[in-house]
Amino acid sequence: MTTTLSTPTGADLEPTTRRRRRRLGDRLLFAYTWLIILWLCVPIAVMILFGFNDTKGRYNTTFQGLTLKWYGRLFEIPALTDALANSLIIAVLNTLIAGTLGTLVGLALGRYRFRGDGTTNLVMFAVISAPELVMGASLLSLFVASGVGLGIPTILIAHVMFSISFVAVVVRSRVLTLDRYIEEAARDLGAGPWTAFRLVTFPMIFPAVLSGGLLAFVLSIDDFVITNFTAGTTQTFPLWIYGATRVGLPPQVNVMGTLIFAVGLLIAAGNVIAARRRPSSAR
Amino acid sequence: MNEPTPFDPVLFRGMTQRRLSRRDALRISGLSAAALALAACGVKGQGNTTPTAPAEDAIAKYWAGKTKNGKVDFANWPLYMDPKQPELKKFTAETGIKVTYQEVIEEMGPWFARTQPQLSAGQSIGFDLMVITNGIQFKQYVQSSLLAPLDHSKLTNFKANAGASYKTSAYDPGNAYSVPWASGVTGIAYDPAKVKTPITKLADLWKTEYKGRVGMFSDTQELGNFGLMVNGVDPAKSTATDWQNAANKLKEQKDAGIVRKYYDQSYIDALGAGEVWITQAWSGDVFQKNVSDGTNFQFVIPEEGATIWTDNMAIPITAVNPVDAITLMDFFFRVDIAATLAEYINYITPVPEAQKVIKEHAAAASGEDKDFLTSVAESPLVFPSTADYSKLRYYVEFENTALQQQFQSIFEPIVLG
Amino acid sequence: MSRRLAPYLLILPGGLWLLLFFVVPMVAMLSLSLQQGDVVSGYQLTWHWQTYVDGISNYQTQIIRSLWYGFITTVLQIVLAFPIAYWIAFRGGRNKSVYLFLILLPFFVSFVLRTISWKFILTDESFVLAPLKDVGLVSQDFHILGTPMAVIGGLTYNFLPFMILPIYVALERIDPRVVEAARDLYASPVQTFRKVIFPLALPGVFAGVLMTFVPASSDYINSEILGSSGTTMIGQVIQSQYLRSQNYPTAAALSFALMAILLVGIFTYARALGTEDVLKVAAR
Amino acid sequence: MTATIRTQAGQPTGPNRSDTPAIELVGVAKEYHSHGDVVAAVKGVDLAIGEGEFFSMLGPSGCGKTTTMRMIAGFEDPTRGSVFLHGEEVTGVAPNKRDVNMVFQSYALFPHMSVFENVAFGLKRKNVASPEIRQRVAEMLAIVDLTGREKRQPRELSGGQQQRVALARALVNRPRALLLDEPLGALDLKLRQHMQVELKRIQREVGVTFVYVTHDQNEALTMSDRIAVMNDGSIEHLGTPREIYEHPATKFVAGFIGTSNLLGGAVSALDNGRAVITFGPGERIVVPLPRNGVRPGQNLELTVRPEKIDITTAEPAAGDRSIVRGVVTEVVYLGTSTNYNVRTSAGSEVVVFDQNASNADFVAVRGDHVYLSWNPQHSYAIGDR
Repeated sequence: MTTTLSTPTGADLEPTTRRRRRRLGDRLLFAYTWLIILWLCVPIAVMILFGFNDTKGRYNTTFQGLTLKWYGRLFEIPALTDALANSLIIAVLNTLIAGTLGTLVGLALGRYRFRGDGTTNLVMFAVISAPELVMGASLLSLFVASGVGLGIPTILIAHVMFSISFVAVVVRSRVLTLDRYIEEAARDLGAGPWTAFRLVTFPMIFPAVLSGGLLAFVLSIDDFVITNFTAGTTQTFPLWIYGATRVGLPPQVNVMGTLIFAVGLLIAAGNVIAARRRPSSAR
Repeated sequence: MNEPTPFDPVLFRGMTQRRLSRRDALRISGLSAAALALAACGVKGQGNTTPTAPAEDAIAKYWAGKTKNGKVDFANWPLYMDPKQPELKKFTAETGIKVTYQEVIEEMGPWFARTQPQLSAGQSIGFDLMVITNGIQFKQYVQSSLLAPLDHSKLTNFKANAGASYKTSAYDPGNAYSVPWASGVTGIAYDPAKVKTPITKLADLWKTEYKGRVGMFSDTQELGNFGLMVNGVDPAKSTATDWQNAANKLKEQKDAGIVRKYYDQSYIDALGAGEVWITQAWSGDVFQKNVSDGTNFQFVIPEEGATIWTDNMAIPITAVNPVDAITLMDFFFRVDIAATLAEYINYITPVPEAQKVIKEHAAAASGEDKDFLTSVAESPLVFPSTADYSKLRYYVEFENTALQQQFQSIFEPIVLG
Repeated sequence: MSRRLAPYLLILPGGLWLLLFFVVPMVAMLSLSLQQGDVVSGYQLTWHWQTYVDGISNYQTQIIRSLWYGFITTVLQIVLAFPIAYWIAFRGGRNKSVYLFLILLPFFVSFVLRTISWKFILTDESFVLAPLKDVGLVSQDFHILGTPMAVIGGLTYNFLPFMILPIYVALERIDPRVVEAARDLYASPVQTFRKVIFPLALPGVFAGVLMTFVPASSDYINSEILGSSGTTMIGQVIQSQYLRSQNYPTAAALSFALMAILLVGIFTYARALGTEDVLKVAAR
Repeated sequence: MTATIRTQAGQPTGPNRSDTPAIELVGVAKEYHSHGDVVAAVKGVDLAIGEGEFFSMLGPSGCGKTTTMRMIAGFEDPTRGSVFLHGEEVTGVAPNKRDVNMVFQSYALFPHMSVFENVAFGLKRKNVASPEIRQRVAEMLAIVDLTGREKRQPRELSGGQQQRVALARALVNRPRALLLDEPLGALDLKLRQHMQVELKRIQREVGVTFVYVTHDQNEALTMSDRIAVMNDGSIEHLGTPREIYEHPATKFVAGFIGTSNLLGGAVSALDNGRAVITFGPGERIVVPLPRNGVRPGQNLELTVRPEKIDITTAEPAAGDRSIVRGVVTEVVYLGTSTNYNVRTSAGSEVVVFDQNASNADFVAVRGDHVYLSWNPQHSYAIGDR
């Protein structure tokens, strides 16, 4: 978005002016980028800050000084702890189930051409782009119609449903970039189909499986809309928070949010560092 | 039984975080008392009892073979018990029954919507005891047979200590499915720091000078009641025409931009954050908010009237531990327990005798605590007097679901507009 | 033999799951939307199409408002996202991944928590607004919370990374030599941008639109937390019809109508673009 | 039914002749279904490849050569026909159970394994004892000149080295036959030429049957004992490189192998087993009669290799030669030779390669009228297939 226009001045003058303007444009863009990043981080900073708030009342709304006590009293609210535990259980199970099923679908879509692959792709696409609200609502319709009670199993069903597509798409795009002859080479060298998959294909798609699984985990632990429809009286972390806002969030929520944030940060930072180190030996 | 250690309430409160704002609390309760002069009279039954009581053998059939399991899951509204749960600790100490207490109910509609599919499917909702308000959903629970019929032979404290009027409610004749937890008044709360002229009437909620600063309830029944009462109609005697007029009145208020938002339990937070200055409110919340946060909000029973409602303990039909649940139910009708509970929540207790105990606590306490407990014992919000009872109205009673749906469809578009 | 069966065997478990819990529920919802009755006495399928007519006419304001908010949000996001995606793609250098990481930072905090945090920041007497009011920069009556601005701001905030990333991916794929070629062929920087860079980034913009417009216009959290009675979106109506009033047929009808509107839009879109491309960009 | 060309099945002309061919295909056909249509990739191929032979399958992309090879390896099952390895039918047997190994065009090295692990992969699958594995891998890496690179990852190797790892990985299993699918396609010209020599050397050393798929005629001509030229799913010509170059069986083969000039016209007379086509004054083409014969008046097409044609400005002595007149349209100097494009009086475009001898000078320049002449023995009538 350098906004230099050709000026009618001498041709030999132009390069310097242009460079200077470009530098200015770049600098503006640079500042803009950081402004947006700052904006994106504001609510997180506030959340973290108020986890250290030495609030006296039940309501954590005004800053009254720094304290670490809420970190010590993290698990003091049993219902919140339970909700977080539920969220973690569901997210882990979802990662395993949706990770497996999604990987299989991704493999099939990436590797084979078959009758119905177009339809499968379309369904994947529909799941990803359908409004969450509608998916949650339709699942509730189904559960109501079939008299299935709501709880952790129904939440899990819903989470796996929308996670499969994401995992499948991630795995599929990796499989598409794979040289399919590599697996054939393994078969050619005496490996049975399963051995070839275990020793060759799976290690190669593993990064995609991992990031698909991570995506499934994140989607699950953060999901509110679909969970809200399928949870019944079961509480998950986002549901509990949403409910608790009506009477004021206890500082423990900020602390938990901060800790989850920190863990996510560490994992992602590790990823970035690993990704940075890799190319040095690759190229 | 009626001899708690004199330090009990002080001790319990000492563990909470309320101490610093005690003084404000005292001031508020005094002001509330002035605003609300209630006649000493029980909660009257409404007469039009619907014959929904279960047959005798249904009760026997339900309770047959049910035994104590040593635990109970209790679902309640926020701010409805001291967070330290002293009463529950006492219960566990005395009976060995462990209680898991969760403040998961925030509004009746959603709570019914969440539990109904599971209950209808015959599955446990994870709770053995829940506190539900009389009203549309209460009726739906009963009509759909989703509540366990109560075995009154297990409710000896209730029989002995509950106020007479609480045994003759219209919504649950003979307490077939529920016993009261607490009653409260839906009135107006406002912030005197922002609203300079004291609020006295429902009509004040329609004043354009408070444009964008008025909060109303998203619960169609609570909202509809105010619309009816501002028009001078008693909700319990209202007709479909009245409903339409009330809706028009409410629409007027909304279209003029007076209403900031239609709130659920979060209204109290919005009041605290200065989002709204005047709002529909539940009596005890305001008191608690003032105590907890040192705010100075006022609660008013408007001249045109306010509604009284009762929250009731009920056992969902699929409860896993119904015997433990009914034991806990009855426990709350012990006078000492009712007293400490009322001391904290400041809603109307169904156990009139509790007043005496609180007075005893007050006598035993000293300084601020003494003042505080005295004010509770004398608060018309906890122990209503007869005087202004004429101002309190009951909810609309629907004869059938069609009428109820009609009521909802009239007021719903206002909330969802 | 087994080679021909392999893809079907691979798809079977996941496909079955999606069939049972995505396709079937949609059918169940369609059916529910045509039923009449209530929770207590149950529902009967009566092919009562009137529910759609009533539902849409009662809540057309909210439907239109939602699409409108979704539209503004999307446009805002394109404008906000393009420069930043451009900067990272062309000037990010070695730090590209760091910038992307920073953009994704908010996602490590729960969506609900982030929105609540905004409510807290923007509340009428917050540490942001109170000083401004004290100084007299804004009137005592001024508020952000409860206005359409707050809701659209929340939507824009929450979905912005979904716009930045696809545009970035598209821009990053542009061969820098193509840009040089354009300059070589006498295009000014502005022309280069308009005639070369922007058109090449369009698939990314399309994918971004897809990933933000749908969730934004069907969202209910932002309006619920940051909005007021004047900003109610169709998502709130549906949610409330399902989870508050248990008016299942109306709720189902509105859900179905909403999805029909959105999906028809998307598929026309995807068709014009090729699903492959959209999915590929979406997958990155 | 699909047309099947008769080949010298079972009569390999390569070295190490033995009674049972190493690989034999009988009536092998492969069809795919696509959007309801049946697409034939291979239309009935009969083929016998002898033990120790260097056999190439040559043809443009899509001609079916790779599919044929994949059917030998077991990655595709023939729709019809049978595949035999050493006289044993293997149709439908999984690739891991066939005693042939393959070198893939993309090498298909396992990116997450070291060179050693790559090469040892097949031996481990056969449960060879690890000391033996180490020894055989070391030997094989010595043969392909990669000793000392065992610990490297494939991505750390150059293209040529990767290629040799792929070769080693296949050969270390001592397969009965090695299938190579355009193995040099990804290398640059210099390296490719080097590797051609290397491959030939390695094949001699290990004595394994090589089946080599390529679209590069030079590669096929220089390395192979025999070549099968494929087009459109069928073998058009099977023979030694020399046979194929000198006597292309079809117009396609003639066009595909080297540069061929296509000329033709109505036969005016038959003369002593030869056909004579006359054009203008002094112009005539004499060509040996095609196998299926021709009658005067019929049209006949023939080819002449560009290097067989003499180009002169003066009219050559008639003698027994074919003579055609034309105008030079393009002259390209190529160092060792000069190429002339000539438009004949009959309107065809003819290419002539003229060796640049010591007295190198351009015979003609653009626009010059020239005479083209050649020995009729060097031209071949083409049967219309």
